[in-house]
Amino acid sequence: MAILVNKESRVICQGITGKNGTFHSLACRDYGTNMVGGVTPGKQGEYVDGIPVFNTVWAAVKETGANVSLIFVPAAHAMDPILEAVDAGIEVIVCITEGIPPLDTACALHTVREEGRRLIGPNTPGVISPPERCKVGIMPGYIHKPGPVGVISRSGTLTYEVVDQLTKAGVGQSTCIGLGGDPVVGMSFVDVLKLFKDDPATEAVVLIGEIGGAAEEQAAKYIKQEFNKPVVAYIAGRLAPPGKRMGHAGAIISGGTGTAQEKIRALSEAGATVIDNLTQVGAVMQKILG
Amino acid sequence: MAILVNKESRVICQGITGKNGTFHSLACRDYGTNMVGGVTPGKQGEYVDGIPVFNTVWAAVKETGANVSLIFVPAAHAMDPILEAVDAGIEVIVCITEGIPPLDTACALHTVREEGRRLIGPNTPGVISPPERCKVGIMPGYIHKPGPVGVISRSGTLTYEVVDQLTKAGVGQSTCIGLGGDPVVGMSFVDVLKLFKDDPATEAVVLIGEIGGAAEEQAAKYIKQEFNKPVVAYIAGRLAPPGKRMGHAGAIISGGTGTAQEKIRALSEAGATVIDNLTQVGAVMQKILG
Amino acid sequence: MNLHEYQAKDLLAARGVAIPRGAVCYEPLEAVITARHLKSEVVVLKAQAHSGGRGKAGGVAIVSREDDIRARAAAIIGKRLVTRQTGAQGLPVAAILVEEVLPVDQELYLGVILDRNTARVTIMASPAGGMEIETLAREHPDKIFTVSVHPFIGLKPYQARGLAYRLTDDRNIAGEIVKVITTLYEIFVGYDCTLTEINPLVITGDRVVALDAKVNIDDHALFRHPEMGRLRDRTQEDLLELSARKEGLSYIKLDGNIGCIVNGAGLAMATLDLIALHHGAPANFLDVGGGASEQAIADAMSILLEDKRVKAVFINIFGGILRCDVLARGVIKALNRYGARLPVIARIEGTNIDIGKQLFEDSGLPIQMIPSLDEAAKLAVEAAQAA
Amino acid sequence: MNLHEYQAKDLLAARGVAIPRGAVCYEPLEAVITARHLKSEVVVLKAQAHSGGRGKAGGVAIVSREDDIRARAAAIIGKRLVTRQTGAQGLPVAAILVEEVLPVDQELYLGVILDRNTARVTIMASPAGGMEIETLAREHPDKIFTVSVHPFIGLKPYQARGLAYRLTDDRNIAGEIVKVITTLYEIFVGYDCTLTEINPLVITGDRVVALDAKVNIDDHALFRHPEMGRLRDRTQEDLLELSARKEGLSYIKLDGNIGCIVNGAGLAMATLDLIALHHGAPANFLDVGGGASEQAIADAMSILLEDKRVKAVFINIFGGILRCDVLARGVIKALNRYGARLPVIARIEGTNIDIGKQLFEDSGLPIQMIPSLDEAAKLAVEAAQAA
Repeated sequence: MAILVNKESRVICQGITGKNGTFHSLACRDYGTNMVGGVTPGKQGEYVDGIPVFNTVWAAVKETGANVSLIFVPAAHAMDPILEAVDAGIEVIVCITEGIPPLDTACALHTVREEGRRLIGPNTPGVISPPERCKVGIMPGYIHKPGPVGVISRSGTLTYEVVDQLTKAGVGQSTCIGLGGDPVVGMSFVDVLKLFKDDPATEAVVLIGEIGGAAEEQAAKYIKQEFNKPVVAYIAGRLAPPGKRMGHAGAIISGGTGTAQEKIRALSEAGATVIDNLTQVGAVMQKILG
Repeated sequence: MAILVNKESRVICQGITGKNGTFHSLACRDYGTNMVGGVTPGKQGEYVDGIPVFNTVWAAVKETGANVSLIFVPAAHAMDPILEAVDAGIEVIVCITEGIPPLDTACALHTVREEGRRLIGPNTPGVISPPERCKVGIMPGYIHKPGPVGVISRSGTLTYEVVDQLTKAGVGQSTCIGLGGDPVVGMSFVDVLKLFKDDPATEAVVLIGEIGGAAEEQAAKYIKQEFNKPVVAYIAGRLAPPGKRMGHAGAIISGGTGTAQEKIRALSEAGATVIDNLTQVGAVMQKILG
Repeated sequence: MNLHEYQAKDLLAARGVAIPRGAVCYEPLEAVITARHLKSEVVVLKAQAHSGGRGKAGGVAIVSREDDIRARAAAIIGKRLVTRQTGAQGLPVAAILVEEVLPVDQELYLGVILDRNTARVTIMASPAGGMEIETLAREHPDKIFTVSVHPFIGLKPYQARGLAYRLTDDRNIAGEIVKVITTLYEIFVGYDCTLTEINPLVITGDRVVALDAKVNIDDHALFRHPEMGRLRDRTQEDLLELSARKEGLSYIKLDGNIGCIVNGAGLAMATLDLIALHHGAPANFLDVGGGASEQAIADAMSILLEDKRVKAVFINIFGGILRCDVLARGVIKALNRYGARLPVIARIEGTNIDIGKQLFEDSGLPIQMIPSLDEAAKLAVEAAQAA
Repeated sequence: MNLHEYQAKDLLAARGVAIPRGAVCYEPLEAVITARHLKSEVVVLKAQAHSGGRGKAGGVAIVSREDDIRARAAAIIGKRLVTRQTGAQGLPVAAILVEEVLPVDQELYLGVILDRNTARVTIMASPAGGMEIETLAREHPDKIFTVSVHPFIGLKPYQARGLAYRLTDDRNIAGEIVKVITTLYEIFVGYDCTLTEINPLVITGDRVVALDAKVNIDDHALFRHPEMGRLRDRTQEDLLELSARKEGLSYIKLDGNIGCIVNGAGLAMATLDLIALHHGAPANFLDVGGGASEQAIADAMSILLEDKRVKAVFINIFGGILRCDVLARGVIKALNRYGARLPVIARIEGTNIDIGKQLFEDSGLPIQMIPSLDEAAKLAVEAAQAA
């Protein structure tokens, strides 16, 4: 078992005929993902290396039974495909697009939540479950290895770094999720922790946070009150100056809140093992799992 | 017991300092209604014959524990007070105002339903429960009499006519509800029938329909499938020409649907006693109740 | 309130929807000149009147270059158009729309309404345009596709796209249809319409063109669209209905001879039904409303008394907000002015009933007060038949 | 992107919100003339720079008619303003806003933000204006009132009214505040802001006036507000940061001497932290992003090589979308252009790692490749200290 996606997932790609859409749809399929279709208006009847293209998500769902969607569309129009996916009944929506205006994300997210669906991202590498050979995202599949550790992160390459350490230390992963680097994203640390809690395939969790917002503090509160598996945490951005946006739209310290120090304190108090040196995450987790 | 309102209801009036608001707030109180306050922005601290006025529904609810609101505000701005009432936690909203643009009502109704509240109207005489001495509306209280018959209607004076007949025939009423004469209204026949079904105080129901829409047909379907108490029905508008709006914004036959004949057939087939002659409703109900 | 076809098309064209080339013409000669300028082998002359079924009623003529366009136009302009919707007296036609005739590859249907059940704006589209939506709904319900618009979110591009790709597989045509759907929706919500419709929307080559259009606006929302109010064509409405509306009354002319005054639309409809049940024929529907003043009642009464067809007046009032004394004063005022030439049967009940009765009795006018509604209706029918 | 106070006030004033009379002045003499025209006993001179805390840093001067306004203005215009937010080098001040000083009955706070938790626009109001919202939140959390706006419904009048009546009991003042709240919200959503704020909004007699205003716009949404992009004042931004942004890079200058190139914001932040852990000091944050081209990498490298403070370069790349061979080519290109005057420590991993390594080796450039991230960081710190 895995959370969010698994080998039964029927995945489509919205924007499949674009350069990124095509490249990553095929990369996902190569990894093992059950890519059942793609959507590009006006291209119904075409195929992308054997993957059928539909005009609408509605048509794709009807013909393929899709329940997961990977979205690659320009930031200026990204709200519409998210709403289309929800309307067509897609359960898990992974939005890779970066640079979506946050008010658009907020609108789309309202509908996603109202309809009880899951949005991962935007501005995320996506989600991957190595034991299920299912990857819905843009992460390099080969660095992953099946195993018992869940990984949650707000960042892309930082996640790869940690996953690589885990794999090299012989520690595999159950599911790895990038929440996305924007100020407003779909799933939060707490949302994912709740899933990991009930996931028998996950024995421990790596939580990779960063400055900005209060998502890590909320995770700490949840870990303290409800979470029952070991958590190793790392928070990026201790050197960040207040008021400067550190690349990610979300990574900004404002008005003395959202600092790395606050997040580290909250997680430590919640019982998480907080690592100062990023390069030690793999080793520490290896030790914890014994 | 009664449905929707009862002697425990704590009622406020939005627009209480206006002419109609004042007149009917006092008339409701005279009938026995527990009028706990009113709302007119900028008039907090004033009193309308002893009823305290608040700036906002929020303040009124906080100070009085109100759970029912009677709305008298101009049609051009009626969406806002409905949403305000919902936001402040009011459970039953009675909107008397007529002439609200239907798209505004549709918007407000969406929020009312989303939040699980009840909207009666707009363009309704309101609701009255004689056994509870609770009247939230503009109907003449004195024609009513406590008893076992529930009355549901899309029309105002037509309801009074029927209630008057019932009372003169010695048949009292449990609760009488005007759904409102607009094309889009809050509660439907079916919504109210569901409440009457579970209401031990109601033994039989008078349903007063009219041309336009399909609410009576839906009521017929519900009566056939689920409703277990005698229903006496009357449908107004058999002479109405297609395409002409008969006073009520809702009363228009369009495209061959919404005719009185269709509604009468549906209700008869559902087992309701459909009366041709309006003036016989009281007598027929008297007979049914034996 | 309804717009004329040419007004509806103007709204569409101003927002970029293609319509046939053409112009509205008020004189036959204008039609001739317009037809010549169009440089089209065939042109269509369409009567501008607020009714469906214009074609079957002779209101639409397809004429070729060789035809006597002036005579064909003169046969429509200035005449009354009688369709199955207008009643025997028909509607005056002051103008015709003269348009090019386009080759048609496919006829589509697009319509926007407010669905009462869901309380949502609903967009209907069909690849089988040209026939009326009611016919379509009856005969080909599987060929009508709909999307329901969230009241706060509004129409999203994917919804319009979803409909467009049910009508065509062509990407460019679909893109054009998306624009038309979006425009039709925007007009609907922008002007608080009860209906916006393009039927047919035709595919002609690589273009989509609105061959006919309907825009009906909700009277209750006209206050926020004064520019639309100015498009109202009063010649298309009954004069009595117009003057009643000016007084805040709701009046509809019917074919009978019993003038009715009632308060409340439901009770008014029920009163007509009751008269019919006693084999009488009402001359009108007239709802004086809840808050009518003495003057409004007098005006309502005057409308009946001025109507030559009316042989008896039936007053049915259940006083609630409207008090019976106010009613009585208004009735007496009108009767005193016009003279009591007709039998008046009154059944009044409710608020201040005693004062109302007393006022009638004291007036010395020949008003018959009957407490039973059924009896009163019967008597009104008899009085009208006796006259 | 931030607007200047005067630009923010212009947006408010154009929508009917009252602001003090005054004008923006670029020369001391202009300030003197403006002050005279204002016919106010006392005027205020406010440095226009993108920083809070201008008052405490000497950027705001209240001057009376008798003062030497020209000298006071000259002390601000053309100087650099150093506040606790700007860092030691401060920000250039090209202009001052010269305004009348109004009698103040009460200072209020109004602010609009996007709440990350609820993903809703949230409006904050407080009767205790004048102090910063963070101070207010810490010291008087009970004096901040908020409403959360439904993303599709938008701000409704009752919500603005609800806030206004928490600030005042006066009906007219409340009405004015409702207008200001509505305007501030409309600017926020209309221009995709990250913050709109009026602090303080003052009650003066029967009016409410915005004494200060902040409007910050989300860079990600500037594409749909080109007219706002034109208001950007590039003098308020670091030159290197600006040129990096032009290349699609995300660069922030820091105070140390180790130049960093990383892909991904999270890994870039973590790299800075790692350097600090080894007692080094990074000269910058530089995220080349996921899809950087060879040229973008060369540009990023050039930015570091041109920075005189940089004593060593640390490259930390985890190739995903960005391939290690592309990276290597870009780095080599820049080093060949600028000469290899600095030690370069590279830790590369991920996609096409072997080609990347080979390219570095073949280049003959003195690039030290260290597989262990921890070791590499340590070495970079040592190299910078040795230089």
